Amino acid sequence: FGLPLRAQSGPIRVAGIYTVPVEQQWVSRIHLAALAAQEAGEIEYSYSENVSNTDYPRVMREYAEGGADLILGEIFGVEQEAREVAADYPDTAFLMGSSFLPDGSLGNFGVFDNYIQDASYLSGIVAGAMTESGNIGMVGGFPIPEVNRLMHAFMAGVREMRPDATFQVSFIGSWFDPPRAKETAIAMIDNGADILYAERFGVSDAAAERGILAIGNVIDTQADYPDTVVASALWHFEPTLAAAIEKVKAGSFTSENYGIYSMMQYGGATLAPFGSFEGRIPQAALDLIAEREAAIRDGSFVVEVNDSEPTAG
Amino acid sequence: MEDNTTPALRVEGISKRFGANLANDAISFEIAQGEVVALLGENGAGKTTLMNILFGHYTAEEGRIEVFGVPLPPGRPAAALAAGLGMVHQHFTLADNLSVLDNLMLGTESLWRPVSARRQAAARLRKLAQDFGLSADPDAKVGTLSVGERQRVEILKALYRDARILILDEPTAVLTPQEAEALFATLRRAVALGLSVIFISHKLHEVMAVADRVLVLRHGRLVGETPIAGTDPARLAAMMVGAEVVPPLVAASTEGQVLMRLSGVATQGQRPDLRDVDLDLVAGRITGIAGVSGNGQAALAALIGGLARPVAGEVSLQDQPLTDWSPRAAIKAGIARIPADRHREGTVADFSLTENAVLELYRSPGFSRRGWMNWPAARRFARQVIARYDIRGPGEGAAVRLLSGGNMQKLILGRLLERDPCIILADQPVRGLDIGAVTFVQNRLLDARGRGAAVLLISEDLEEVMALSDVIHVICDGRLSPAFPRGSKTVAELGLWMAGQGFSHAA
Amino acid sequence: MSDVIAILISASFWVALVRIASPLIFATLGELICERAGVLNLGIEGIMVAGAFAGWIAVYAGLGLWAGVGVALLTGMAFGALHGVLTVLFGLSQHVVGLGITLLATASSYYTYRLVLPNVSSPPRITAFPVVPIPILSDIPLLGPALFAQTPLTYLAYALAIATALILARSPLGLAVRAAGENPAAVEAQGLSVAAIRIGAVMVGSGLMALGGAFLTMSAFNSFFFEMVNGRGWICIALVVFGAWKPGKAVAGAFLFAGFDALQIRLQQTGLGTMVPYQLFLMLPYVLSILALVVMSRRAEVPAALMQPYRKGERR
Amino acid sequence: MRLEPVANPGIMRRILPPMLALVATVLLGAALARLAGADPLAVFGLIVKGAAGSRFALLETLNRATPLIFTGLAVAVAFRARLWNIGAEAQFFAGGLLAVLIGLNLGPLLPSAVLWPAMALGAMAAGAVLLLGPALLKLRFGVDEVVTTLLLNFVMLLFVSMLLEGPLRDPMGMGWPRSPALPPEARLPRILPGLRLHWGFALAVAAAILIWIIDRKTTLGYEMRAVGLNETAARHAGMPVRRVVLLTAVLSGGLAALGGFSEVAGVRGSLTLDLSPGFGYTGIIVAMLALLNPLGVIFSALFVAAIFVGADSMSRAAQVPTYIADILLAFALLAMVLALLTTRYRLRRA
Ligand SMILES: Nc1ncnc2c1ncn2[C@@H]1O[C@H](COP(=O)(O)OP(=O)(O)OP(=O)(O)O)[C@@H](O)[C@H]1O
Ligand SMILES: Nc1ncnc2c1ncn2[C@@H]1O[C@H](COP(=O)(O)OP(=O)(O)OP(=O)(O)O)[C@@H](O)[C@H]1O
Ligand SMILES: [Mg+2]
Ligand SMILES: [Mg+2]
Repeated sequence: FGLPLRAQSGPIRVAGIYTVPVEQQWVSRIHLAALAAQEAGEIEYSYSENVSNTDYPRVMREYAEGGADLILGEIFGVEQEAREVAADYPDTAFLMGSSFLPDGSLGNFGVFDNYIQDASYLSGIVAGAMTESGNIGMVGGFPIPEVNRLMHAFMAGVREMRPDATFQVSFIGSWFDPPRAKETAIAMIDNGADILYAERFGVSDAAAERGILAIGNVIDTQADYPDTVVASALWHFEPTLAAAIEKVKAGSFTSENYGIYSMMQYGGATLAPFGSFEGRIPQAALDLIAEREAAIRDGSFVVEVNDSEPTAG
Repeated sequence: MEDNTTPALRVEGISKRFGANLANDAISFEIAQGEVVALLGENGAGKTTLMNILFGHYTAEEGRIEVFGVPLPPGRPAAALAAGLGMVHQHFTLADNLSVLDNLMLGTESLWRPVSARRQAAARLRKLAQDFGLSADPDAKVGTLSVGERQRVEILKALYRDARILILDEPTAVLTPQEAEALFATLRRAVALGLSVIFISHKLHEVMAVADRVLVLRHGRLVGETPIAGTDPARLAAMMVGAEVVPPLVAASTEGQVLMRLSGVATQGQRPDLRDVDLDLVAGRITGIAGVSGNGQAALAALIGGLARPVAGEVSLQDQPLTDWSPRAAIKAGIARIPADRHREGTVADFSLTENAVLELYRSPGFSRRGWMNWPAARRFARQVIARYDIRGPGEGAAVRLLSGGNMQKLILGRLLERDPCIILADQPVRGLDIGAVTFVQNRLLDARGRGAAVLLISEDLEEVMALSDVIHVICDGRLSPAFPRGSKTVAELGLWMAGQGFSHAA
Repeated sequence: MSDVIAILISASFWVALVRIASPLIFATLGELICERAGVLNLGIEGIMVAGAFAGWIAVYAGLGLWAGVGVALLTGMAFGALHGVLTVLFGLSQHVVGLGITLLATASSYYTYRLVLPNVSSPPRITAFPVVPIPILSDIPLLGPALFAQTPLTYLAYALAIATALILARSPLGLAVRAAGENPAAVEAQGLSVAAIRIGAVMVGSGLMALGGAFLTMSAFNSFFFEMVNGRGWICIALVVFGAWKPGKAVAGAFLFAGFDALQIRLQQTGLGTMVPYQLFLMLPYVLSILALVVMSRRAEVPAALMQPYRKGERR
Repeated sequence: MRLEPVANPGIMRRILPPMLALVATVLLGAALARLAGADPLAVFGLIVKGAAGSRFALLETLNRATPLIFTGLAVAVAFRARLWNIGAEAQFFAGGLLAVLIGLNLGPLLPSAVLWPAMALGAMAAGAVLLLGPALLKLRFGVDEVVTTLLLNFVMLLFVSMLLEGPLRDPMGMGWPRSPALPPEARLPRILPGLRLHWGFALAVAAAILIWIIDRKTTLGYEMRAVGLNETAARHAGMPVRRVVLLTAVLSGGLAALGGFSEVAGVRGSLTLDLSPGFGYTGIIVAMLALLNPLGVIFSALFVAAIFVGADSMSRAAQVPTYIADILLAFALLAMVLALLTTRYRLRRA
């Protein structure tokens, strides 16, 4: 049941609270969507970045006390406390990145997640078609579900084209250590990888330096690496945010899982345009992608969600 | 511009204040070229402060200094060095981990030279060593040298920089008589070469032996000045203290039972170790240990203080063989120590007088119970020690680092005597102390003997040992001579023993 | 085991080793110079961040690469000057000042970054130093490409390592620095200014730390990210001790550490890597450093006056 | 120039320099805010408001100070005995880890009154063990503890990470590296319902008082200070130096670990890798700011927390990049240690 939030017109006040700087791939999608909404006059947006989880609940309270209508963020490390804060401020809508499902008793607290495994799967098909050695390197920050499930979907896509593909997997134990990510990627290239799954900054640089290919994740970096990044699984936060804004304005914000807006059906995930690689991807792969994308959109094909830590092999 | 009538050094109206303490009060004097001047004064009279001002470590509030007629800019050791001042500090200013040559060359070359001219420097060092009779291995690490050798390096440092005025702040405090004699020989050569010397010492016979003239400081003021000819140690002592100094009077005392007995004891870990040592500490007796430093005194003190255990032989306390031996056990057994190095081993500089007063006693019932300190009792105790032992300083709550060496020693003495120990281990008890303090400490040791304590007096000053001890052992290379009763041996005879002769199976 | 051998005989492993070691060499030398003068510089982590940022932003703003290196150096020296004044002149706790400077340097880099680049989704990239193989030398098998097919900054690191070792061991300046770390009273008694020597050493050392940071943004990578220094500064403090305060040994330590790092990155791909949690690999360099310390500690000679403030005119 | 100790600093000398340090911090804040295009005049008010302007702000400040009191005490105890413990961060995590392990395994079996002490003691034991290692290496082999404790921070973090991604991972946690949530009986209750301040704060204050009493009133405290200031003299005086160093390690490591317990059981409810945003390192600053005085630690922790919380909140209100909070905190710390020096020393010619 939703609490009776007041309907309102004009821009609503939105606050973003991020535990990492807004450059981080994942958060940047939220941040950019919010900036765009502000540009469009829909919201007034302010944000705090690099907030440690120790301080997270305090910052939530501060924004809530300060009269924010909608608070965006990510509560992966502070699930319970965040919910307690939300309970204390029933007039504020909270939309939080979370691995958990919404709590029915907290009407002002919705969750989302980047369910872009569909796009990752499609990008895997591209990788499977482009690899020659069948040896693919994947460099991740930490093996968390948000990373794992995309890696698994990607691997499934690769195997569609190359059932014999082998994968190298490394976690560098940091979200922000591009030199280390690059070093790890180089080691994978030396170990035979000819296409890299670029979960972290730094991986595409290694690929570019060694003249091999990379598949992007969450954001589109092809403009920066025109000869390297073939395809990317993009996350679009805009549908999620639009839905939330609309509901807040209408006073009908409820506790629900906004994660679905990240799925392909809702336009929350896409395969990035091939751009500079247009025409260099085998037709068989393009055909399979078209077929599977249609099937995903009409619900007849579901990419498996596997949150366990991927291993090499 | 300079001729032989220009004084080498002219000091005019130097005053220096530390907080409320006027350490130097309008001091003026002159020193001629080729003159040796001794600076005397009680502990804390302001001698070191004055020298530190000369050398630019401190800046005086008032006054001016001229070296060979040229005003010396204040507060800059570099300027003092350039003007020809060389200083041998009371506490050596050597870097232990660097070689002798490194210590010597430090600061003598332009810092922007790419490579040090070490070969030339080594040659120069050899020449100096010849000229002044000071040998030193340029590549030896200073930390491995004996105190006497370090002293030589300090002097070489000054000579290396062509010092024309040599300041020696208590250079002999840590030297053996032999080493001190060698130092004086060097000084004579230096003076013959035209150098002037300022010499600080508490040992009046040394002053008589080397100085031409004496300046006396008391409470920061220059209170007297006299040529050496026509004075004597007693007069100098009186000038320093401001009253007649009576040397300790050794009354007869009655000896009691053997309190501690070492038979055939050997140790391991110190160098040199004790070998086959027999020693009796008897109630009411002062047992003196004479010997050149570094011959096993440290091992003996460590053994008796509980820091080392015997590896052979037997130690018994009042006829009970030792079982568990540690500093704690030694303290419990009624052994009290005056350690050789009061700064390192005897006190905690940043602790208050109160905290230092109970350093060895804090576990005894009066000062703590079941782990709880009784600070009021400790404070009372500290005040009592301060009063009885005439410790001059800012009070029981102040840090011990603010005390002069003599007062620090009185605190150590007071805290151990107040607990009525049965055995007193006095290791170099008067090192660095002024004549008044020396007399005071020696008198207290005699008092303790009179009360029936056994005193073990370790000293490199043979005169002191002979004056105070009822029996004397000579220590040499870790072995102990038989006990010689008071007066049974002459200085010369003891000297032979100290050189190693007479020991039964000499190595 | 055969996996390990296969890695050890691959040229790319050795190339990576030197690349990973380069920033560590800069910063380790920097810390070593500070400590030889008697000052523990815990500002290292932050100064590396500041160097990484300043060099990179300067190049991004249009300066040349080497000018960027100069900017990084000056930035490091500025923080070094602050550290020196507070710890040497005023004798404040080296722990507090160091940690404070780490916080200050890091936060002000981030703050400036955000002011300059308020709305970017990924940090702009610069053209970093390219690999410049040294003719002939780089043709030596295995070691050639590792040592001599690197970017110019790595060569600078070699040069600085040699220079530091020579200056410390042979020159009057090096002697003064060493003496300041052994016994400042000895330095003052020889007419030198302890404060000037120590502050100078901290400034130069901090400058080198900043170069270590700049290596990350201008050579190992080509843009600046928050937290990208990622504890490397703390490692360098350990490396100085590991190297027993000797430049040669410390650099060897940096290579060793980088070797473990390059090895663990590669081991993660082997059969071993799938069985063992990756954290164990990441722990490897730290644990081995501690073990190495235990083995060699007895011989290490700590500068005797390390962490001891020296105030002129104070009674000792 | 030289610094001369002031024997009896007057009231002005005691108060003025710290005030100036605060004023300088605010001025810097204003200047930085100006750079970011915000209103510099509002800065002071916003900092005060954010740190203590409401009951909520005040409690948040107390809340953030709590772990800092623990780590600050840990460092103060160790540094007093010249045991350079830079590893409070690791000990903090070790405490959090043990508290969670005990809370999860015994939580369903024991009443809170038994469970809390069990968790706290377990945590302290873990922290103690973690510092005993370096202390023993120092005593036995002379290994520099600055480095060993520093390196152990990394090892511990990786170890916790390994557990959180392995055996300790919450089966209900959707795969996140996080321990299962503590059962309610293992949680420290709030001091007042509805507020984030929990009994950990009271525990921290009690710990500070206890340490102060140990330091000033017991033989152990006396021995610890003596060993720290002059180990040789302490040995000569018959103090059990080895035991004192090891006890110091136990106490120090235990205190930092108690902070981990308090944070896990009082605030977070489960163990994650981001349990501490550097509390262990900040503890060093807190301790030194307090001149290693255990009671002073309470105030310096509050000071550090207030500056951070206030400046952080100001950054939001004034729309200035968040990082200003750390700049102001760092600056305030440096200015404050300098100010504290000038309360005790005056500058004079050498
Ligand atoms: N740096 C200082 N700060 C404060 N007080 C000092 C300082 N140096 C010396 N004093 C004080 O000045 C007085 C003179 O000390 P000084 O060291 O000059 O005595 P001294 O004559 O050399 O004594 P001693 O014979 O024990 O060496 C003493 O009271 C001492 O405590
Ligand atoms: N209860 C006590 N009784 C006696 N002396 C004490 C007591 N407590 C502490 N002391 C010591 O007496 C001196 C004066 O105590 P005071 O309380 O002023 O110490 P402080 O300067 O605040 O301590 P610190 O420098 O250790 O923080 C100090 O050296 C202190 O260690
Ligand atoms: Mg003197
Ligand atoms: Mg005090």
